[in-house]
Amino acid sequence: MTTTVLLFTLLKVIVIVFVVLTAVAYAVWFERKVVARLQSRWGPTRVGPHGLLQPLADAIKLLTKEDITPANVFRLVYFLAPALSVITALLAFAAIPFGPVTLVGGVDLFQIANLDIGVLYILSISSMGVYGIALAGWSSNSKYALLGGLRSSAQMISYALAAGLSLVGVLLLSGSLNLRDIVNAQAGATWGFIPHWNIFPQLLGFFCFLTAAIAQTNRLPFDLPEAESELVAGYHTEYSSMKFAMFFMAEYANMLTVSCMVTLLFLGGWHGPVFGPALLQTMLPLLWFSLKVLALLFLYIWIRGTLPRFRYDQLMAFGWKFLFPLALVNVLLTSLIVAYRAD
Amino acid sequence: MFQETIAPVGKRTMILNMGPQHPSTHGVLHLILELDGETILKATADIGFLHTGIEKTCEAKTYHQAITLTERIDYLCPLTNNLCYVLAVEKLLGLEPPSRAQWMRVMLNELTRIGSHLVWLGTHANDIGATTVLLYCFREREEILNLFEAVSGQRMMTSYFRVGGLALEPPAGFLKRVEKVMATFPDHIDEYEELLTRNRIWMARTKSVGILTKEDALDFAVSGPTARASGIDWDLRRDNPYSSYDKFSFRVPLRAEGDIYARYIVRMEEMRESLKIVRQALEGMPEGPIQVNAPAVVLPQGDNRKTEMEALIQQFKIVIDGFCVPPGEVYQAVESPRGEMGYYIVSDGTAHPYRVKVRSPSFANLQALPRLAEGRLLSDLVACIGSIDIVLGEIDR
Amino acid sequence: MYEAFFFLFALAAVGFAVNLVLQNHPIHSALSLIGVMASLASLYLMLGAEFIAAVQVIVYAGAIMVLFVFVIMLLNAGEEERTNFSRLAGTLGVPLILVLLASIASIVYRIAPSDEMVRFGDFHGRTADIGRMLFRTYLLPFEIVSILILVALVGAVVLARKES
Amino acid sequence: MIPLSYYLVLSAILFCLGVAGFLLQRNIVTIFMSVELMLNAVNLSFVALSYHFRLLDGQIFVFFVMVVAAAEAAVGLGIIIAVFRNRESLNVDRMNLIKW
Amino acid sequence: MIPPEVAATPDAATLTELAPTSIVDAKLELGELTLVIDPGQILTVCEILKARRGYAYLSDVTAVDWHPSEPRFEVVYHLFCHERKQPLRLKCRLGGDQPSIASVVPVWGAANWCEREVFDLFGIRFAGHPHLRRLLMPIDWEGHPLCKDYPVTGYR
Repeated sequence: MTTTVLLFTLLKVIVIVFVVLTAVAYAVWFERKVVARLQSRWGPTRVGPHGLLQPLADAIKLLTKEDITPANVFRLVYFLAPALSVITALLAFAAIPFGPVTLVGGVDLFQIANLDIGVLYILSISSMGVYGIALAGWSSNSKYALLGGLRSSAQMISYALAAGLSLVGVLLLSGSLNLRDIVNAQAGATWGFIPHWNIFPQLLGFFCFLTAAIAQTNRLPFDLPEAESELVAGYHTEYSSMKFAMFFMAEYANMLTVSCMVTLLFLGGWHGPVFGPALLQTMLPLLWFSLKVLALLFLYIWIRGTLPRFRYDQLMAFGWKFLFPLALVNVLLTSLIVAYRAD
Repeated sequence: MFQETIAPVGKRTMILNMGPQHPSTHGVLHLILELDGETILKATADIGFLHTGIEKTCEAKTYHQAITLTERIDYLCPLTNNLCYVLAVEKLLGLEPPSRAQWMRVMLNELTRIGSHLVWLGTHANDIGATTVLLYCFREREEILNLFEAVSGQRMMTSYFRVGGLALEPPAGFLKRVEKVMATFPDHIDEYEELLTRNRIWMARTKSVGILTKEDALDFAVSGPTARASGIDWDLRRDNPYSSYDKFSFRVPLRAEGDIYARYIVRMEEMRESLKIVRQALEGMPEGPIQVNAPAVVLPQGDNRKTEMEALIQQFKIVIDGFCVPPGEVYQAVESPRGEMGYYIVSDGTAHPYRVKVRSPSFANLQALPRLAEGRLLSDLVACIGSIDIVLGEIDR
Repeated sequence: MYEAFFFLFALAAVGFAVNLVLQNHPIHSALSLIGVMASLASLYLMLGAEFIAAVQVIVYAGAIMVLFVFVIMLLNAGEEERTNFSRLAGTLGVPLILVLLASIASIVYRIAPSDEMVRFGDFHGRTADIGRMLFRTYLLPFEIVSILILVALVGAVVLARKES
Repeated sequence: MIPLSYYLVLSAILFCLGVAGFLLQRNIVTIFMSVELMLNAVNLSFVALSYHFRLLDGQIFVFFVMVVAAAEAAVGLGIIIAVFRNRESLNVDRMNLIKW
Repeated sequence: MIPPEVAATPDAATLTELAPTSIVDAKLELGELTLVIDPGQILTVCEILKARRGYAYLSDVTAVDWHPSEPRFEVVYHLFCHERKQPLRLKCRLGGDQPSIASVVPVWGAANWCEREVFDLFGIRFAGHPHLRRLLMPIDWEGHPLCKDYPVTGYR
């Protein structure tokens, strides 16, 4: 590994982290805007045109707020938890390819690391995300936070299972754990207009994964760990200032990860019509990818604006008694089809 | 009988102080919960954080001044409180306001009911997680508040009803405005119902949750929609008509299940019935004076004060000394959006009420809350609080 | 580079493990164990066992340890008072463990070819191959383990249920 | 470049630390975690030797160990919860009812 | 003692039959029937009214302070019968010295908070109440604010 490659990679990591953090900030803006329009409000309008500078204002506000540490917290864990949340949320982006292989100076521009086990890597990193929440809830010496932490750990374990299982179908179809291979397997189209996206043969898997992923990212209708009307703010009740913002960032980063994952696994990643001059041809896949991610984010927000919240036991029952068997059925069906085709 | 002491039942339980600062206690309700995991073993309500001594204050005011206090008891249905108090005083005085005033009172009361139910629906849905409904409800409530502002100059603390009639003649074109706003309402209610009524999650959260049996409802003196959802067919507007409610035809929604969903359905239907009443009031609004002819009680209207000495003197006398009310006692109940709102007024013959007692529906309804929530999950408690539609100002007075 | 990473993760693993042994509060021990597992996952990666590394994080750190943390939170048991254990164990235990370590190390040195160097990328355990082996050579153990897990599941449910 | 034996020695050290934790700790949850530490140490040997022989069998063994560990954790923690309900303590010295 | 128009009502008739000495005074004003009950028999009267006359619904319990005249306190019960759509007011007159009366919580659960409120604001004790404690005022409050001799100016 040469020094230039190392430097280039480092630079790439920094750029991607910066892009992701900006995307997170604007995901918040996007959510506020979309929810506001769903609810016949305007959303942020005051800071900059269309409130576009709102994320900046929020960041300044959160940074300059007093950082309160309540009495009798479990200090080490209390400080560790938000960092853990944010780190695990950001680590997942290391394996996500944002576009086709575009080599500049021997470095792939649109992906930090092309892992052979990309899918497993992202699943494992996201399974670590529960620690941030569970430990935050437990360490803050608050009953609401404790209940939130307990809820989230049970919820995350339950839904991680369904999420993992629902991906098996896709993996069976593409025969690889490498995200790039999976996306490449979805290139092309039948009759020129039906793309070979996994969502069509894997509709069941898509539904299962999306639902489980929404649950894993603690979003409505599965936002029980932070259900504000019940637990005030759940696991981050006792957090303020930047530590609170870190949980917030982690939540939105996780939303982005999930949207990226769904795009890559089910929606054909960056595939889309490519035309025009060379520069446009390199940029178009990025555009398709971003548009798909944006559409999924919109779906997320749309669901949030529409549905009420589950109750805890209903959530568990839904995960174990409905989603999990459904994912199993999907695995069974897909493997049967794959076996039949192999014959 | 339920014990109210707070001793842990077992060792592995947790006491959770929910409120008085909590997003879903609808004000400053303090609930002391004993939890086993998330299951509520015992719930005890602690009230009084909003106790402002309105009943005591009334004793120092004249009968007219006390009107402004009544609407501060329940800030979601000020006109219902106005009406109840005014009716009680009129009964003591033996006055019967002219029919135009009565019909206006009915119409505004039903608008208040719709407005109050909208706030209930929005906050209740928000508690269960459907945030959008809240915004929709407040959007429509704004229209109703604008109507109140047009008629009385105030959005919430209206003080529009006076002993003997109304404070002012409604502005020109007011009825047209009401008609225009009301014309949009059936669609709006359909919109809420589309979001909630057949929603699987909503049904799962509300059906057979927080069941209040008919017997319990009677025992705790639960009234209003909460009682009607438990099968108690009882509506003061129909069964003990006041202010010419007997001239209107409307249905009283009734459900037997007694769960949160039943209460939800009853209130939704009540909104539609209220719309009907408003429409009838608009169609049949009688012409005529808005105040009874009782110079000793009613402030002189219009230009009289500028041209007639007697009117001016009357004005001064009523404003400064108030009017005397013959000794006696009266209990007047009206159907508020939350249930039986009653005013018990004792007069000793002076210009100040000797004793004013407010029988507030939420006060009684809240007593039933532990019965609804005990043995269920914390999330159900939140739904239960929303479903009995409490207003803490009215509970603590 | 490789050496640096090895020593980084090895030291982290040992440090976390020592912390696990010395901590009083179970939550600290649990966090240390998670640290050990994460370090080990990195070492697996360096040994070319990427599937095992991922499974280590998913199963061990992401599921089993979450269970531990969950139970610690659920019981909310703080630090236990230190009860006196036998003095014999206290005085003899540590030397005996050192003896154990020394004997294992000597065996390792005797049997392991000391000249073999680990080179990153020399050996690469591909997930597909592992899967093929699991379902061909090791099909019977796989099925037995599946049944074991089913039994454990039922057992855990029975154990954790409250007597009504 | 690292000699393979380093991995094996590291595994030995971790195993011994696991044993030490098992013996020194009084908290049943921590003791349980020490057992897991020992299992992990053995897993490291398996993976290292799998590298040595260029065979995947070692990794498959690790896989089985993990599965068994998961089963063990589920049952073990269930027992711990049951014990804690009865005894209100996690100290192993308190669980001496059938000690003679 | 009992006006004839009151004595003709079935409520009063039932009471005079089953608890002959219970009604000490009565009136029918503004269409509202008021029975003044002997404080010692209030529980019996309430049980009779609930069982025999269908007054299953207790709207309200409150009190009026007639300080300085004696008997100083009036405890007022508002009952309601859903079947006949008929309200009824009961009253008990209590002396100003250590006022106390039997609790009607055994008859209607709704009386629980109402009686606590009366105790809180008037200082009337309810014997047999399951949990007689201040309801609206803070627990360490001194005095009973709705009494007419409670100071209305100045600071505590």
